[in-house]
Amino acid sequence: AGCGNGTKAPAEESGGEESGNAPAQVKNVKVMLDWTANTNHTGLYAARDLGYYKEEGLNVEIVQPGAGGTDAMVASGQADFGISYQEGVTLARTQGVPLVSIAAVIQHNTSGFAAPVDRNIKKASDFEGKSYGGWGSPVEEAVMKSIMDIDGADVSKVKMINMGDADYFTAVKRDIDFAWIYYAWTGVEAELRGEPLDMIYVKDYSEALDYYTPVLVTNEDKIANDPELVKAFMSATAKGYEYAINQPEEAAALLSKAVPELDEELVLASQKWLSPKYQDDAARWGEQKAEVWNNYAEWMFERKLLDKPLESEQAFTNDFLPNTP
Amino acid sequence: MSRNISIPGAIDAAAAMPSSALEADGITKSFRDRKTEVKVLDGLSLTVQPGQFASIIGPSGSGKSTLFHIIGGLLKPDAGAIRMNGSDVTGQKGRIAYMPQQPALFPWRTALDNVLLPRELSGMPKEQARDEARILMERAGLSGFENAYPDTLSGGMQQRTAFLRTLMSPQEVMCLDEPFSALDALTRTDMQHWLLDMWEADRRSVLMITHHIEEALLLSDVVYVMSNRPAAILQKIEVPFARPRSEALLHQPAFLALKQEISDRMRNELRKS
Amino acid sequence: MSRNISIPGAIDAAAAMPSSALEADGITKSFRDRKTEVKVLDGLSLTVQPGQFASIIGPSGSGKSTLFHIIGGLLKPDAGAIRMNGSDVTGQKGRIAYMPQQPALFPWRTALDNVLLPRELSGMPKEQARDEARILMERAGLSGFENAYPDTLSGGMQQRTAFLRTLMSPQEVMCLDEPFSALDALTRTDMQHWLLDMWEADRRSVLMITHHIEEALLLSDVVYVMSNRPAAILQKIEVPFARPRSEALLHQPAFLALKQEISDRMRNELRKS
Amino acid sequence: MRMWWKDVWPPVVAVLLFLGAWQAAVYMFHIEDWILPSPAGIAREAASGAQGLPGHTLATLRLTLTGFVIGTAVGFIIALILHMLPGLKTALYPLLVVSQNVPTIALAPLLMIWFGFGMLPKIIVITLVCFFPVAVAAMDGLARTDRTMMNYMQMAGAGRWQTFSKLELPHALPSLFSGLRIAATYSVMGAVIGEWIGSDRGIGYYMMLQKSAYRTDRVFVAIVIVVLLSLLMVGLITLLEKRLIRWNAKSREVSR
Amino acid sequence: MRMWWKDVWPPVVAVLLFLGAWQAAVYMFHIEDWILPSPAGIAREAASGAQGLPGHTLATLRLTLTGFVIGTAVGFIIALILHMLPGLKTALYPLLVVSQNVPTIALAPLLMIWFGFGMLPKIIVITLVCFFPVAVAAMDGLARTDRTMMNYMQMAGAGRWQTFSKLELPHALPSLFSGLRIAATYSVMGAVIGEWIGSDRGIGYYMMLQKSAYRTDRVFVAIVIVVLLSLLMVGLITLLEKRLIRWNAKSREVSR
Ligand SMILES: Nc1ncnc2c1ncn2[C@@H]1O[C@H](COP(=O)(O)OP(=O)(O)OP(=O)(O)O)[C@@H](O)[C@H]1O
Ligand SMILES: Nc1ncnc2c1ncn2[C@@H]1O[C@H](COP(=O)(O)OP(=O)(O)OP(=O)(O)O)[C@@H](O)[C@H]1O
Ligand SMILES: [Mg+2]
Ligand SMILES: [Mg+2]
Repeated sequence: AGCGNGTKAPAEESGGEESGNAPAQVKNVKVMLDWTANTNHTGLYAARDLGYYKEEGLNVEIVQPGAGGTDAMVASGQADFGISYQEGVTLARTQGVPLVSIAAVIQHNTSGFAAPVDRNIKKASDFEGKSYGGWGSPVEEAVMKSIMDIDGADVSKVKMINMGDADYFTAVKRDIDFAWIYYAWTGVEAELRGEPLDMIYVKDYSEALDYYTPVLVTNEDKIANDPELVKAFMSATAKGYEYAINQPEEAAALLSKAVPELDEELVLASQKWLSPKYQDDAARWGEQKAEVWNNYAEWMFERKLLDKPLESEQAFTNDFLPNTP
Repeated sequence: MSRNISIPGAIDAAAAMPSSALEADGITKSFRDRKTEVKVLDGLSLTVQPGQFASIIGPSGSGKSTLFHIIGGLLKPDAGAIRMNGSDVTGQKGRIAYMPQQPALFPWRTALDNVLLPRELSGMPKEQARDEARILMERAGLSGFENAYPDTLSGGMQQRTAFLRTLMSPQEVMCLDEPFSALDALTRTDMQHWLLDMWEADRRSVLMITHHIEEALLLSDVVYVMSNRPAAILQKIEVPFARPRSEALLHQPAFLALKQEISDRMRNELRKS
Repeated sequence: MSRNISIPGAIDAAAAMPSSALEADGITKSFRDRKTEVKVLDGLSLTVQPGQFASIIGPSGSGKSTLFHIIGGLLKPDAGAIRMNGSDVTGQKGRIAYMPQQPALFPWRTALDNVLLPRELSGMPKEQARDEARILMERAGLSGFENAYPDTLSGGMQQRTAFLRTLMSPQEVMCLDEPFSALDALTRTDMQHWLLDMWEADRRSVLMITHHIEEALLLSDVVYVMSNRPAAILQKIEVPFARPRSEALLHQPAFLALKQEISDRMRNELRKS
Repeated sequence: MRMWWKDVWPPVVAVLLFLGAWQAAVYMFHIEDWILPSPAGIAREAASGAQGLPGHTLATLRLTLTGFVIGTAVGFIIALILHMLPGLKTALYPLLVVSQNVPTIALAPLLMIWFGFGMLPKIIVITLVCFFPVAVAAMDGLARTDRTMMNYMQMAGAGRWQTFSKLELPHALPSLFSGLRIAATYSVMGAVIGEWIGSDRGIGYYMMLQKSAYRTDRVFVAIVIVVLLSLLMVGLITLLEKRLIRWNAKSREVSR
Repeated sequence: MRMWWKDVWPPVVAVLLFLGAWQAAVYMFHIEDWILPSPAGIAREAASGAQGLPGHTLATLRLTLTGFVIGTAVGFIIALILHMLPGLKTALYPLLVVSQNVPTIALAPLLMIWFGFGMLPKIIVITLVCFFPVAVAAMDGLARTDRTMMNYMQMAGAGRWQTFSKLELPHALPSLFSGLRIAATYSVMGAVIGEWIGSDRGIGYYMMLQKSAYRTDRVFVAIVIVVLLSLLMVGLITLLEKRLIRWNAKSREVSR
């Protein structure tokens, strides 16, 4: 990882190595991803490798997640920031986990149900009689029910199969007809492979399902005790994402360089697809709307996916985004 | 006892000529172990005629047990052959009823089940054998210990159990490696007499290793005296005493003289080395 | 040999009265195993005076080895006590130099290292002991087999190795369980003489189990004849022959008479059961 | 009865102490529920929200038992074959090691493609987990047969199968049980991992769901059930061992 | 030299046959690359796209060795202590079983919260994986000491430690090595799992990345490396065993 070793600090953050001679205080910051590195994270790598963080006096380390441990890590303060998603933050908060979303990485939900074209699934009502490969969460079924209800179809006619660790491409080779994917990664990979798929975005069916995924999170403590740090981090991160928005090809190259194990072709194609989607119709990158949080939380609560309603004003904040309009 | 069970190959060759039940012919054997090589047997030959009782006497470590391992097919001789009834059986296993020097009882079997083992191996019905084994155990003074596990038996009781196991083996030739060494004098005498009785009844051929010169002379038709390592047969003694032989024989001058002769022969042999 | 190593607690009590080196007093012992109970020792008492050579003779399975296990502290008697030099040592281990009936050599140690084991246990320097052990092994006819692993040794060689291991033990009282049973007559005689020589030189107290009445009479000051199970001492025989005793003694009438007497005594005992 | 109690109380006390320490730690260091729930919290949750837990438990138990039986049988048969054919043993040993080093994330898709989403792929996963310790322990045990007994057996003319069944196998039983005990310990986790690669029932499925719902307390309820099942398996094996190896376990009245 | 070759060719031939069958299957059933790449494809990928693989391999190897050494040491010490204190053994055995039944998904967050992002949590994971087979096998081996030798040793007045070091331990060595061989087999997968719970180096990390980039061929390159490392570990243990247990492995010239 890019060790911005330059500056002196009384190392109040964890394990700070001090050297160099620059005047400002350097703070060590850990950001934990939600999954292996991908184009959702380009802005973070750009901000790190273009020196935006250093300009803010931050020494940022980007950490791969443990087996689904990012939220716990951030909530407990082991990592300062992390990547999560709205569903997670919502569930976590109602369980008393002190996570706060501080930016929407992508403005609209790019996920949806995908199927190879030969399965002939063009709309939600086509799900009937088909096999769905998921991870067995009640949320999946609720979402599916919602959109099928709209098309006047019966969700109980969908065969639900838990496919665990298997990925879309493997799953549709056998038994499974459609699965839930993020287009920016899996869909683009399908294009590259020449395996065309039909995509049914969930956001197209219901306002409530146009939730933020992924989001940047931190914990309540950090916000209360070190708002300056959060501010600095967010301003550099926003610059990183703006770079990714404006220069997709360079940004893709940056990511490929930072994580050379990734497939360059996929990174580039995915980046090109995703770059315009980061900010999309919002006034600035990262903006989150209360109604999005409320809508989705209510949707979940109605379907008994939440134990209690979400106090959404505490679940997210736009306060740390730069250049408030 | 199952003395009328025929061993494959045991009869066909017998017709040709009055061949010996067991013949070791020019057996030579060395053990190699990293650098060192120990020559144990050096062209040793002996024969046991059908129905004969033969004994081997020899210094400790001379190669008697090794000879039995070769006869039993466990080890291959470097040179020489083992013949039974005229046919070459070198390296063939399962041709002899064998009693090892160490009891080698199976600790997970009761004494009775240990005695029954050879019957199981030859695939015979176990139930009937069980009664037979009980009778044998009673005769050997082991009644009450049928269900004892070997490690709760005394040394001598283990040895007797191993002896009974050998008696239950169906083969025509018995090879006994110091069968009574752990027994007190009286139990020993008793077992000797019993062995003799059985032998006289069914005339299996017997080859017995013993350190007891009296025992050898009392039981055998012929005694082979083995030399020190590398061992060959030093002397073959035809025992001249008429059968049945009684305890009284032990004190007869001819017996004592023969005993002394063997003793002297061995003493000279041991001195040599 | 390290006969001048003092055992803690061995001296203090000795001052009080001329007490015996080893005393078994009214030892009773039963083995329980699921339903059955075997009473093995029934109030057995014997003593070994300091520097005395005592032997035990008794039927196979009577409880001799069990008695040794009790003396050695491995088993607790149901009743009775073991005393050494007047102090109660019942259940205490490590007070005797013990030779088990089965050699119980450690298969991962060479013969030499097996012999050295007692020295290691008493924490003595190994290097010097090594030379001593080599000399012993040569004397026992085992030279050339120092680096052999036990399972490449013959039965008699293993027994001699176990005997040497006992000689290397520093304790004042030696308990030998059939030390020479696997040896041929001559090697056995040789070992007996050697044992006698050593005993005469350092006068350790010895208690030896044997099935060989001659051996017992030739070596011992006193012979205990054990009864059948449940065992007690049937007879205590003070052996009247002067030392040093020679081979010639074996043919003297007094010797033969005593041998016959013991033999008859045991025969009667065995008949009884 | 007395004896039975004597065997049971030490582990019970140890487990209680362990739970006590855990509870105290949670209390003293103010560890929040969503990081590590307290035993009391877990117990409370287990008592209240049954939520089909018995059903899940049963499914996992059935899977575990099936997989364990098949896995140990495979392990034993492999050990048997490789023991009988020593040439094959040196040849195939590396492949056994290979079988333990294909991670589930690579294996799961393959299993799915080949065997679909039924019981089969899950049973294969448990089998892969269980067979190995059994095979290694059994092979090593079989190879260590006592030499003098083996000599007797061979000179008595015992056939290869007789030697195996009457000498080598009983002699290797204690070692085999070492392997079985290890396999029993792993079997339930094997079933859980099997359920992770695709299932709609079972403790593994339940655990995953609760994990993604941030219900740490329920995740720990699931773990407790896994642990209990696993203890049950190990207990069964230990019982079986005591039954089969009586000659070894007999009280020898040796005072230490 | 000859001997060495004799030991080496059977596994080599077996592995080659295995690879051949695999290649043939891929070819004949037209299995697509991203489901199961052919050995040739994997080799090609390994040869071309080095991409820091040596670095990852080295990181994993270092982690494996450290973890294995610590894990087996812990296992051995646990076996030693529980063997010396049989009361403790019955008490703590269930807790050992518990330690094997806490799934990584529940354990990982806890480990990271308590021990941060360094080597420590990963080493703890390998330790958890490795210590158990060693502890079980060692305990069982220690408990099976030959009775007659034990009797001699006790009557000779050997102390507890002497009995252990001079009798029980050498007697248990073969059994201990069974456990070590199982632990060695698992150690590399343990390291990989350790790397999954959070790392930026190592084969586990590399495998995860390639998996999510749908590069099945590279995932298999990683698996091949894991397998090779694991074979290396097992080979080392086998070598050590041959060294230490010479008295057992001696050629006995027994003709079968
Ligand atoms: N497997 C082996 N490897 C090496 N040497 C061996 C092996 N078996 C036996 N020997 C050697 O062969 C010689 C003869 O051994 P053997 O057991 O045949 O003697 P024996 O005549 O039976 O002696 P004893 O009367 O003491 O039993 C001994 O020197 C022994 O060390
Ligand atoms: N651990 C045990 N459990 C049950 N019974 C035992 C045990 N040890 C010995 N016995 C029994 O105690 C009796 C005496 O055994 P012991 O070994 O003391 O005899 P011994 O006099 O040494 O005989 P031998 O001369 O044959 O060696 C035997 O009947 C034996 O079965
Ligand atoms: Mg012999
Ligand atoms: Mg005895």
